[in-house]
Amino acid sequence: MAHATHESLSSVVSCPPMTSLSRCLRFRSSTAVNIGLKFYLLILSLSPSLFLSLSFSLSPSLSFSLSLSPILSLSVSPSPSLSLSLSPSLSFSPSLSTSLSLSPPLSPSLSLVLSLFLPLSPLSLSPSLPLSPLPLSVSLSPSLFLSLSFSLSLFFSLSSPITFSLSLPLSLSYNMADADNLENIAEAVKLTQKIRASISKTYSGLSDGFHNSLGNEKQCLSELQKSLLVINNDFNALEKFGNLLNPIDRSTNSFNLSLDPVVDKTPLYSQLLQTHKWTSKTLDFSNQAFYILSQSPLHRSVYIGASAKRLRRQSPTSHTVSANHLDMCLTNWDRSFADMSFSIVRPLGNCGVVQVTVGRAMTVLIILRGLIIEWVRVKGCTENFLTDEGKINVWSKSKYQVFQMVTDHASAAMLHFYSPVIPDVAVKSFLTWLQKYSTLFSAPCLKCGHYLQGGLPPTWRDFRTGEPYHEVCRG
Amino acid sequence: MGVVCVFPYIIPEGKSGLQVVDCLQKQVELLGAVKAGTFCVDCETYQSNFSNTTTPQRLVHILHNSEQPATCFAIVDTGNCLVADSQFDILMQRLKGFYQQRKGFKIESKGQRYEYGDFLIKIGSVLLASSFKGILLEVEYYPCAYLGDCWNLMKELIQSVMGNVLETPPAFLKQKFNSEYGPSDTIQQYLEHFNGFRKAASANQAR
Amino acid sequence: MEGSVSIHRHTAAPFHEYLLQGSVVDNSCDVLLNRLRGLCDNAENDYESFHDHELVFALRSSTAQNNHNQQVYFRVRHSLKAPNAPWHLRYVGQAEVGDKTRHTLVRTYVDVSTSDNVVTFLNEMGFRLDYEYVIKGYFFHKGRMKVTVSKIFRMLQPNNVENLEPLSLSYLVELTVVAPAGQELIQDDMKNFAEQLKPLVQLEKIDHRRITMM
Amino acid sequence: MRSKRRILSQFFIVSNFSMMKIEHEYSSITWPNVLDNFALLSGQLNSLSRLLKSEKIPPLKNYVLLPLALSPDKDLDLEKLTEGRLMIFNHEVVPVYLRTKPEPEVEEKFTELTCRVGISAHDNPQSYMVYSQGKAIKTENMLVEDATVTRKQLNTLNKITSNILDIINSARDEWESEANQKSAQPQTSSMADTNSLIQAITVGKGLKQPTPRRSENSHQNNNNVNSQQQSQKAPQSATISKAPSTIKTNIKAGSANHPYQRS
Repeated sequence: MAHATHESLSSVVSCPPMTSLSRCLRFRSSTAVNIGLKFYLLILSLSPSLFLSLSFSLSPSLSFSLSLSPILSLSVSPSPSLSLSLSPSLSFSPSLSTSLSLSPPLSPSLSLVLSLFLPLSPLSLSPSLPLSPLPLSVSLSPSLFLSLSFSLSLFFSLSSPITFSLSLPLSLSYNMADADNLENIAEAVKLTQKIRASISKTYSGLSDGFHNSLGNEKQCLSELQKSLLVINNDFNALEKFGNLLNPIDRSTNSFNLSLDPVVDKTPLYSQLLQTHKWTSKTLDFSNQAFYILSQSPLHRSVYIGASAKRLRRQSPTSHTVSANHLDMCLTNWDRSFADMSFSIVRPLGNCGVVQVTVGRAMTVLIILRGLIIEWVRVKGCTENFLTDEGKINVWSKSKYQVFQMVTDHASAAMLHFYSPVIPDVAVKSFLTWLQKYSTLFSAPCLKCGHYLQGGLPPTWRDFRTGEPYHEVCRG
Repeated sequence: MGVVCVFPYIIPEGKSGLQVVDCLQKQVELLGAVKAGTFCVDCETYQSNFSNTTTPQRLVHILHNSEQPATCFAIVDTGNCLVADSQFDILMQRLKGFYQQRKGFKIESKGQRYEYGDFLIKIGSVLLASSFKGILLEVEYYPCAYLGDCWNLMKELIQSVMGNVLETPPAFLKQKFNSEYGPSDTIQQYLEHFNGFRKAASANQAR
Repeated sequence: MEGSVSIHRHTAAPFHEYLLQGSVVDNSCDVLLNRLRGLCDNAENDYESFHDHELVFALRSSTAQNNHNQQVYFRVRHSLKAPNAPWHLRYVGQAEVGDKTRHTLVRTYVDVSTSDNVVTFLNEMGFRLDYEYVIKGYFFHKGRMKVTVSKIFRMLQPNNVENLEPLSLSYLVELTVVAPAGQELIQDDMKNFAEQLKPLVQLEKIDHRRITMM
Repeated sequence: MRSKRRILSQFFIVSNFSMMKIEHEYSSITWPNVLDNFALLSGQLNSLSRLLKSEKIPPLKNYVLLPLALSPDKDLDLEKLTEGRLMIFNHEVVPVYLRTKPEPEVEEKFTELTCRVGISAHDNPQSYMVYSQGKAIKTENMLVEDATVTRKQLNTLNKITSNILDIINSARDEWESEANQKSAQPQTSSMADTNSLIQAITVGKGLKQPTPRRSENSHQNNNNVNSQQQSQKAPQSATISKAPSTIKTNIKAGSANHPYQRS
């Protein structure tokens, strides 16, 4: 007997979940949507006497079994736990404890069967089993629905050919677990969307602002708090679901990627190739550039081998001077250069744009990075450095030849006076040199003694002496 | 707007105005200056015709300068110079009952403009009621705003072209040496010279 | 004297100002401002305000040959908010009411911006200050139409623009368009616009001659 | 007739079909499907009602029935037709079966009662009780009940009417107050103010300092202005053709005593 049962069991177990039989007997639970569980349960029990009994569990609350015997019997049990079918009588078992006992004496085979099934689903054994004299149980496990169904044919009770059959093949249970996981994921996605919705609602509420909120600040705050609480709740729920989720096997991901049939839609490989090409090209170019630059003698920084260490220490300080220090320097210069006036604007943070008015002759725009002069532009006093929108315009040239010339000279002087080690002295000497331009229009050239040369006044000032020369007259 | 010096060029004996203008233009071109259009400064004079006990007889000169085409300069004979939109002309027409244009007093200086570096040189022939009266030269140096600073510079240029015409700066300019130069200063220089030409003309007529 | 023909280089035809006037009491001013803000351009911005000092100068002649007492009014206006803005010298002609087909007053209008010495200049020309006031308010524009809602203040002390007293409990509302002569169609636009303000402000063409005689 | 039958049968088929579908296949049925069926149904209903409305089918409305022959004999056909309820079609059953009006006595009583109910609506139910003594108590009670029902209805009707009246009244009040406001609207602008403001800016009425009439002391005034003019000229002649900035200071200097005298 036991052998026979075993045989029937194994036949069921080996049966894939999607046999034609199971497919045609699939039912969709009407309550599945509500409880979030979709399961198909096919319990197929075959007695050795070739009586077929089917038991369908539609939902945890309702299950019925059908046994195909000489007399067809149908049993519906509304209990959450178990169902039994006794042919030909209809039986109800409302609950575990009060399960109907219309049982024949336990056959030895039963215990054997049970012991056989126990290791299969140790968790899913219902506690009702010992109570119920009938060897049948349906149990719910936390994530899967495992059903043990023992169908009893009363016909054979006299001769005690009791057959118990357990259906729920292992493969099916695995699928159910997977489906469960999918359920969870779907739920989690839903919850994520919910969180998104509530967060965006909160933000939109905030972005609407609290117009005319003089009176109802408290209300606004409470609303905000409420929406934050909603977010929090949603998040907690999501977290719960996250814990429930089984980890996805990551090792298979890349494998899947390679199997992606839509190659055109994911031009990953070609992109990777392109990126790689470009990266190597960039590397080549930068190496080249570094090589060329390292050979070039034009350094704005002190690069004398030994002072490399000093450079590292010095250069950061000279271009990252604090705004306060720069302001202090400005007031200092303002005091020391009588006929020059300074004003500073910082359109882009730390970089200061200093406008220097040299006497009545000209205006100079100096861009300072810390205390390093980056850019010099000279214009007339009547010209302005502002664009139409009122922003400072560094790039526009002066309309007048004189100042274009002086700009060139000033740029040269900026490089001449450059010294990263003692930046404030460098700037100061540059300003001292610039100061000499206050006599731009009134001083004659020291060499030729004339004021004009080609329609231009002496635009050159000697770096050391500051004496005026024409462009062509300077030695 | 730079600084401007306006001065008359005395026509040597035996030469016509046209000849002198041609000569000057050649000289300026020789210096390397390039032609840059023409210019015109005109002046009309209105006289008050109401004998109000509170106000003495007044002259109001209305001047236009092609350098400032949308501007109209009005100068009362007390020396007060009003800078206004060109629509001020229409306002003057509204005062027909009080101020009337003096006939035959319209005077203007027109001619060629030259640019030389940052300099602007204008050679204008003065026409009083469409008859030639003399030559007015105008030299402007753009980059500078104070005459005092660049007077020597300008003098050097003027002398290099026209010879020793300006040893000392005109009296009007001298008092402006250390103040910022404005368009109305140019106009006042012109008015001064125009008044000189008018006086000379009336003196000639009287003679 | 062959040059007797005076050729003005700037002989643009004088502009005409089309004008509708009305007033609104102080209490309803905000309502009006809101409505104007909705009706006019740049509704998204706050309306612009102005605070001006207007001096009206008169040139009168009492000459014997001119028996009729001739006089010309020039109005000098300058902003108290922006001292660097140019001063304005305005001539405003006598407003013509015209017939029924005309929806607005029409008067010649010349507005010249000048340097700030215009007061001395006018005095030297023989003009005398007739009266002065401070005008403070808001202006809107819709296309070419300009709407001003302004309060007139009497100056308690001559030449002191701080010590003021409101002239009445109402704001003066003016709808004006300055256009070259002959553009009569703009009057229809103005009339339509005035209709939109109707219950709040009655913008009408008000005969200046009639009310000054009152 | 035939079309009607056809339509009817179609209607029943469709409705049955969709009902069945809804009942049995609610889990798999799609919403568009349901809507399709519903559209079909409503179409059928439409055509059915159109058919019923048309004058072509009077038979559905009324039949004239005339007893052509009475017989005391048992009629087997009739028995079969009526499923055994009526066996003989004789003079006894005809008035009962073919009656369209109640019996005259019943009718009389009915009118009497309705009359009374009409009266009772205005009466006190107690007095009515007294008045209707001796009559069948049951009827009386029913009457009383009817009366109270009528009263109730009447009361509710009265209430509703008065409510509506109130609403209308308040609405009218609102309108009137609005109208009042509208009539008060001209107060947002006042013609007098307009005039005074325009006078002020055009001719300076109310803005000129309270000075004596011009004609009276024009001479004195002129003198005043003259001296003023002179005093003003004095500093100016010194500063003829100076930059505007100096002129500005001139104005300031003159502001100590107002230089722009009114003529």
